[in-house]
Amino acid sequence: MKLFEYQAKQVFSEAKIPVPRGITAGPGEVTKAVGNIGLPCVLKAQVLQGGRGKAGLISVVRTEEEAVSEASRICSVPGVNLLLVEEFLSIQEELFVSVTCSPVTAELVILASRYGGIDIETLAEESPEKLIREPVDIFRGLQGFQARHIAYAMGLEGQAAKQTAGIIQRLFSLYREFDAELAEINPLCITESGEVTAGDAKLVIDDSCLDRHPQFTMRPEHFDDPTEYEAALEGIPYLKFDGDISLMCAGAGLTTAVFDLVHYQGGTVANYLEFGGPNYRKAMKAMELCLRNPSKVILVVTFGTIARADVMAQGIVDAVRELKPDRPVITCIRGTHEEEAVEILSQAGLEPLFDTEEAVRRAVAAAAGEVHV
Amino acid sequence: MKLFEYQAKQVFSEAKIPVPRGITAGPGEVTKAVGNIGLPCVLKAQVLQGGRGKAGLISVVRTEEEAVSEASRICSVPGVNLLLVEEFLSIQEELFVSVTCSPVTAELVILASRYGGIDIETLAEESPEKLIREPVDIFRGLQGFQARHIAYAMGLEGQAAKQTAGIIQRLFSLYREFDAELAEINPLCITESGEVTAGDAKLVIDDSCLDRHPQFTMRPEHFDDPTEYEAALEGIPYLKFDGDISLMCAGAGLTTAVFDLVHYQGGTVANYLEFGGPNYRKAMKAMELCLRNPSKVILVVTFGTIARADVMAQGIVDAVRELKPDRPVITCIRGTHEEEAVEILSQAGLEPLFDTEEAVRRAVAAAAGEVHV
Amino acid sequence: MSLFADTETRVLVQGITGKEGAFWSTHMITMGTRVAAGVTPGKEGQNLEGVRVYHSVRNALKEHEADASMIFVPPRFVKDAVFEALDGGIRKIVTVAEGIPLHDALEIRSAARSCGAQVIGGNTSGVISPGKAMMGMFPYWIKRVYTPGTVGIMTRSGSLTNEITAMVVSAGFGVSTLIGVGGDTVPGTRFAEMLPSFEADPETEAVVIIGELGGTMEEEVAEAIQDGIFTKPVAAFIGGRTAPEGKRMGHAGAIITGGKGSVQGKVKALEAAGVMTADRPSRMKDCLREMLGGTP
Amino acid sequence: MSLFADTETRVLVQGITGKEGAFWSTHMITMGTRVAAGVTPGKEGQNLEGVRVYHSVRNALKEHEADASMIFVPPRFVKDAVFEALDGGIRKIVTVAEGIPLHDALEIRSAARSCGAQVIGGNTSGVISPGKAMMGMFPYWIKRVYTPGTVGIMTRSGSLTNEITAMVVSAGFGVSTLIGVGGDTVPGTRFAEMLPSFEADPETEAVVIIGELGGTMEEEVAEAIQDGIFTKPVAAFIGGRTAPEGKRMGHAGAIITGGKGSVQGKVKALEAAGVMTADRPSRMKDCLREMLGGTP
Repeated sequence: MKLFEYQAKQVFSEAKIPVPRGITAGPGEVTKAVGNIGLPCVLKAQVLQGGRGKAGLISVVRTEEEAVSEASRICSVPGVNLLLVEEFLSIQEELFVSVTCSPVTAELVILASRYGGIDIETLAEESPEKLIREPVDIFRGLQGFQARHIAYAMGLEGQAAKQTAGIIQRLFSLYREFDAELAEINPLCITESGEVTAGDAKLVIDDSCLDRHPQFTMRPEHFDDPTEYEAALEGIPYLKFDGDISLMCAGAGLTTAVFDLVHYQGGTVANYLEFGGPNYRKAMKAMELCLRNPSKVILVVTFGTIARADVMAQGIVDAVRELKPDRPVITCIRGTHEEEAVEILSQAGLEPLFDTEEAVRRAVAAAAGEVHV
Repeated sequence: MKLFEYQAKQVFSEAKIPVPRGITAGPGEVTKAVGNIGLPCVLKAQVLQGGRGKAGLISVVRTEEEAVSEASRICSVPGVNLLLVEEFLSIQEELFVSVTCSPVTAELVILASRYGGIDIETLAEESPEKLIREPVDIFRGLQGFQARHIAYAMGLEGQAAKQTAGIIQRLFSLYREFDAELAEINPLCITESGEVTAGDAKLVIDDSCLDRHPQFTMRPEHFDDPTEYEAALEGIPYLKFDGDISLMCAGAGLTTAVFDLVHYQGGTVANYLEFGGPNYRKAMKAMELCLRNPSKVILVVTFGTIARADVMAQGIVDAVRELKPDRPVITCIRGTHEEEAVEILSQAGLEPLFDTEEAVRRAVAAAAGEVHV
Repeated sequence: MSLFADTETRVLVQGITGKEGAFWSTHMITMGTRVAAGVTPGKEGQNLEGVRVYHSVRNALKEHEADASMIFVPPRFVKDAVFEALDGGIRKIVTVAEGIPLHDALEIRSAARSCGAQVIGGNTSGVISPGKAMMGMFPYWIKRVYTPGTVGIMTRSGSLTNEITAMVVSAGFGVSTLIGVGGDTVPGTRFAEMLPSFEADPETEAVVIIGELGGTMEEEVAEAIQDGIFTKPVAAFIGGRTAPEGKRMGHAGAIITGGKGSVQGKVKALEAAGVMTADRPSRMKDCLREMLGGTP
Repeated sequence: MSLFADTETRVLVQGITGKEGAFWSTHMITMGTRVAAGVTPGKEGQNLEGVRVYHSVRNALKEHEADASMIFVPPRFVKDAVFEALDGGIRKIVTVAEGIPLHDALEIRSAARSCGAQVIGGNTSGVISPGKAMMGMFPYWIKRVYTPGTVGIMTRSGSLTNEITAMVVSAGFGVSTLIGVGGDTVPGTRFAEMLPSFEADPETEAVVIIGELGGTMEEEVAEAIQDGIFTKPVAAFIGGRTAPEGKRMGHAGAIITGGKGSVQGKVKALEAAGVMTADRPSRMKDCLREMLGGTP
């Protein structure tokens, strides 16, 4: 789970990484927050997407009037409900530091650059020599000399080098403490007065470990769509699209394959939904989520091992009976106990298909209005 | 620094290792404490020495009268200023667990035994098969399976095994967190109701790291003698004995060697004092500490490198001038700048000796009343 | 002799008395896998289908020899179980749990590499050599999926594996060994690391890779082939060709950002290395027939 | 060629600009030690007696080659400095600081052993081969203590070392190499671990050990001799024969409890292995004369 900037900055601040003074404010609380922080100050939309600057979601304001008008402008953008009002920093230089891991070598890695404030993947591609990469042994942890090496390799000197090395060490510690996938500061600012301060803060916590950090709860703002949020609360992987076919398939791999097949076939997807693995007994909820979409057909494709075909078939039959879907349901349920599944589906009047590509063809046809089912 | 039982138990308790309910009480506070804990209860003298049971410094009391009389008996023992009043446990079994390190292999080691409550060194010698020894990689830390292995190897089962494994893991964590040299529970009690609880608690913190744990300050009770405490506050290694010769020597090795030589020569030592290393400029304080003793002679032996002989000689001369010792001072000061030292001592009327054994002979003779100096 | 586990492989099962552990251990035995002993702390003395249960790996290894360990414990306990197996000297480990913390996965991989052990998983169905041995959870009873043969399979998926394997079988082939490396960002073993074993395996004539968007495992396979490390024919199915950018579809590893880990990139790299790629499951049949000669 | 550092050994000094570092580095150079470069974070570009200073070991090693590192940093920073030297590929390290945290000492020893490095210290004067090279802090200018010769010395002490070495010299001998293993509970290198080097060193005819109460380093020497690992004559001085039980006299290691680590036990073990022991400094002269043939 990616934290909002204000959440990450609180974590960083508690870990003794300097951050600008700041207060969160809803649309109506901006005047008070600005009064508290002082002018000039910066208004920053608390949304998870990147590129907020280019999108006009960050604004430096110099008067109260400007603050109010900019706040209302930013908050009128869909998805923006909260601002971070921060002191304005006079910035001399922008650096980049991050802690992440390399799946290939299974090492923790510090990435850092003197040239921060920009898209770091572009930098990595265009000027890889400007990106410092320091692997860290996970058992021994980041050593002080490594943090210093990074700071000096960035070309820093004196207090800036010392402070940056310290920040890198603390960033590493919190990365470990918070079970993070990514901890990043971009830009890490050197102010005109020579202080090193986190201009932005990114912290992505391993979803497997969210229960260890109950202070961070999943919130609707983490999702593009309220149904995605609802599905996430149920533990059902769900993504909303604008097409016609609701997928209700088993497993990430198979669902993604079906997603492709629908497109190959000229169809469009209304939603991606994984109905399988730990969720194979949740047919009712899964179908309910599919029905939230104005889709034209529900396509069920599974090939389960633990996720028993008979249980899933029965779930679909029960859900159809209960929810009375206003659109066709196409079923291709295979795997463990598939003979029973065939029986269950047939008795309920649902045609049991065996071939995934055939099922997709039927769904696309049904979505196009061809009555085949 | 060894903590008192009540301090160690507080640390253990905060680390979620179960300890009996207990309150510390001075001699006048026992009635109140007993009222709070309930009867029967246990009175335990808070002193650092081992073998308190045999020495009569632990007492189970069943009535208030008994509590008062036992408390006053225990507190009348020299050095006992504080009691720990603890709930009485009905004990089924006594185990032993500890975390320490092996200097030879430089590994952390868990030692544990089903047969606790007794002197563990005796057990190690007489029945080594009853002592479980599990080395721990310092970088990876104690793994859960190791803690469980220890508990099962102790022959425990069910809840007792589970709880003991958990306690071992927490003991290991606090050992690391508190920069400990030793963390030990002996006995670790299994009560009649099957709970596993720390009957005693021993925690020795690395003296090099005391500043990281400022909640534990050195106190007079940590020392056999008030002068030892005063010396420790100055950072001067000092031990009091009952003999005639105050040693004021440089370095642990040389001071110990002189200590031996005094005894070989038929003399006795009034105090061991290391005047050297970081303390070589503290001649005044060192001599003051020596003069606290009713010794008959002060013997200065050094052979310094960084600890410059001239500085030490001048310090001795100044101290003699200032403190006007009522007993002879014998000086054998060698090493860096020893020529200047000779000059300084000679001018002040102190004979500069060069041979350690000769200096010791002179000191022993002087202590015996032979006027040689 | 199959490349990971065989009829002769003595398998320890950690977490054998758990619901999942007991169910699948029974299936492993039914399929012919030689389960030497089981481990569940606190359950020493019990037995499952004649397999004795011990408190710890060390206790089990006092009485039995084992060549491999199958771990059926909840995700938070996997790291400890792997470390316990390594401590016992076991160098082939399969772990299936979904939801192993990333930092644990890093420690597992680091510890395993430092002692030359092979950890397969987590978030996988495990390893199967149909007709010989199974370490994990496969519907081996569905013969149209798990028929013995000469095609090695490596996969990041679960259900999709059944789908693709069914195509392999319906094309007239069978499976030598199937290795589920799993869907985690940091799996214990990567595709390319298994290639030398498949190369050396006389029972494997060709390899099928079931990949997905995200990560670089497929690109590493292409590189290994280019470097001549692997010379047998390879076919690949990689789902997610039409997935939109920046959306996390499915597994932890399955996210594409800024063109990296895209299916297009993977397909390009693999095809450049001579790998045949199937854009839909049924095409896998054509790939295999072309590579291995057509059975109708 | 001396056994640890020689006139050819290129020595890096970590902490070269500190008060102690600068003072003793100058002395090291004066004595002839080849100081290749210095390291002090933040001081790159400075120089000391013509020796260039760098921010880091890595930076220094970009410009210079080094065979060994001398660490003059405060005790809390020693671990980091040792790890930095090891990271730079340096495998001979001397660290003198007193007060290295025990847990740091354990990490240092563990890390060093895992890459085959030799860390001498801390809480020691260091290493000296009189007339050739010095890594540490010795009053080499006192000729009645630091005269070149054929006696190797290993010691846990500081001032006492000067005392005993003076006896070696006054007996008519000199020092080949003196290794101060230091007075800490967990030193980087133990007496017995240096014995193979002294055995192989053609410049060393005999070894003197300066031990003390506590620990088991002296017993390990006795064992190595019994095992035939070391065959040259050995003499030992061990202080604390009259020390009372349970009192911690001096160094961290110097505590006797329950008969373990007692001087009596050490003397007994050493003598059983054929080591001559001196109960007072002056006796060391007799031991050496008897072992090596008397100079008057």
